[in-house]
Amino acid sequence: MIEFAVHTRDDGIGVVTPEGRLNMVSARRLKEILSELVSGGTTRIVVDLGETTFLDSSGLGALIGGLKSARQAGGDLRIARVSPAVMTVFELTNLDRVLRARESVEGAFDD
Amino acid sequence: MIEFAVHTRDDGIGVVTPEGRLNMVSARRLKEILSELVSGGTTRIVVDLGETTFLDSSGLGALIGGLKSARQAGGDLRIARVSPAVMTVFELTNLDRVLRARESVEGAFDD
Amino acid sequence: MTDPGPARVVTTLESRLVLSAPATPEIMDLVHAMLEHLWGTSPDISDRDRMRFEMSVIEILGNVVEHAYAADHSDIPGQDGRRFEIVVGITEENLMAHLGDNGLPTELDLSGVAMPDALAESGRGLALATAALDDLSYERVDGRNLWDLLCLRTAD
Amino acid sequence: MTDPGPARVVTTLESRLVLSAPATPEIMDLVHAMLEHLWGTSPDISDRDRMRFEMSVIEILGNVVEHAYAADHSDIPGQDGRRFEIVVGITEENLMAHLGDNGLPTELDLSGVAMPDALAESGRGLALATAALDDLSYERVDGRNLWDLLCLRTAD
Ligand SMILES: Nc1ncnc2c1ncn2[C@@H]1O[C@H](COP(=O)(O)OP(=O)(O)O)[C@@H](O)[C@H]1O
Ligand SMILES: Nc1ncnc2c1ncn2[C@@H]1O[C@H](COP(=O)(O)OP(=O)(O)O)[C@@H](O)[C@H]1O
Repeated sequence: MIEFAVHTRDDGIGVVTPEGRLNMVSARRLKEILSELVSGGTTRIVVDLGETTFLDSSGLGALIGGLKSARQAGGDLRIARVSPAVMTVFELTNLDRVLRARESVEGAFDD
Repeated sequence: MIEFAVHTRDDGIGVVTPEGRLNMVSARRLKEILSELVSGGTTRIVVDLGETTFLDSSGLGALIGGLKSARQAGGDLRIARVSPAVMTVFELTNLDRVLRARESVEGAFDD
Repeated sequence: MTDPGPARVVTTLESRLVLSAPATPEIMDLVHAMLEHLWGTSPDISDRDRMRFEMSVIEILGNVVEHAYAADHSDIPGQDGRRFEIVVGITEENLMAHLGDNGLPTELDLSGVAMPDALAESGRGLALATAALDDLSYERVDGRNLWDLLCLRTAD
Repeated sequence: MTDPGPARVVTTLESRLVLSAPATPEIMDLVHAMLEHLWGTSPDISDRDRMRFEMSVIEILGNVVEHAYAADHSDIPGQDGRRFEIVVGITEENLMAHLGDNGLPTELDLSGVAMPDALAESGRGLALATAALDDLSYERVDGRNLWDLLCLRTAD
């Protein structure tokens, strides 16, 4: 069971908040949401993982897919508010370097 | 998994809202909540079943227990906002006559 | 004691869900989750059918947890613990469940189950399940209690 | 192919949970619910241990659902459908899972699993599970694929 909260901020940055578990079933929906944002012109995206209780390789794949298409369109994808448990999954795959976790959604594009 | 929202209105009526499933485990907690309300002087109680997705005989037992102690203390217990599925359980036990379902929480003590 | 009920066929259904677990009150939530998965696979089942089936499953399983082990000593180390198995499944016509537990045999007469007084606070479980189900059977086989529950699906 | 792993002992644990069900993507949520019940019975397990175990179980089961039936014909009427069984359990020292499925055998070499490129969008599942687990074993027995997963519990 998962819900996705999606909104675009005044500064044009899209914020996607997966609430629940990012697994095989929900990763497909995340992939769609991210590619719709990018093709709709929102190329700077923050994925707020603060409400994400579980992550697996399909969730990682959806994030990497979104990162690539955002960058191809001249933007970027960043992740924020990653819990220690979810961080474990990024560390095990060495993706903590490609997708560096930011503390807050607000400041995710500050650097 | 269940949560109980409990509050006492300005007119002294207590409103208990079980959010989720009323089964063996959660009925014990409902029983406690109802008897604490009555012993604390709140003898008119509405149980708002609008957020209750499941009910079994232990849930019915907790409601009947609350009804009896409320009446003994000079008050009453009423149920409101019962879904058709939950209503089935009252009908099967003929308790729809002892605990008549009211449409709204606000009007549950109007008659 | 009766013969296996018509719902026993659920144990051979290709789409069945089977859970085997310790018989504790806390396991109820997992059985609810199992039924929720089942409703997801057949979204056309009426709310009323879901409720009478789910309530009956929970009543019968609740009785197993509360009563079937009351006087036994199966928690002595080295003996098999208190476990149950539940099989649930749906066909075009039926909702079916089969429960097995390793508790004590019961002498319950299911045909004599009556609804207690309106103001009784317990004793309504079996009456509720027999009123809600289209068939409920119990038998004792090889040291296990076996319960079979059947709801014929109705239009909403 | 390897021998049964040290986690196989989970199938004899008195407190084990066992689920048998059709191998569909939707069943994942029920396996998550099963693990949630398990965490409720042992609240002292660290978040990190829970995550690496749950993620590995879901990866291995996800592979069964996605890959183990790719080329077979078990959905021909009359043949046994695509089903799996999962057993999970906890001891003072270990988190353990055992998975069995009736899919096709695989020639995977678990010792040769490597993490793909950083920008790859798939192919990370087995690498992630082998990195997260303390033991992962696979064997083919009597027409079934058997997977055994072990996490040694660590302090938080
Ligand atoms: N599985 C069982 N094993 C042994 N006794 C049982 C079982 N189920 C029911 N009973 C007996 O039947 C009685 C009535 O059960 P029930 O109608 O469910 O109400 P309650 O559980 O509230 O007492 C129980 O109190 C118990 O003595
Ligand atoms: N249970 C399985 N049965 C058959 N093939 C498998 C199984 N698990 C994995 N594989 C094969 O190994 C490959 C790598 O799996 P994995 O690392 O989980 O990544 P992904 O599933 O994203 O491809 C799969 O693409 C598949 O070809």
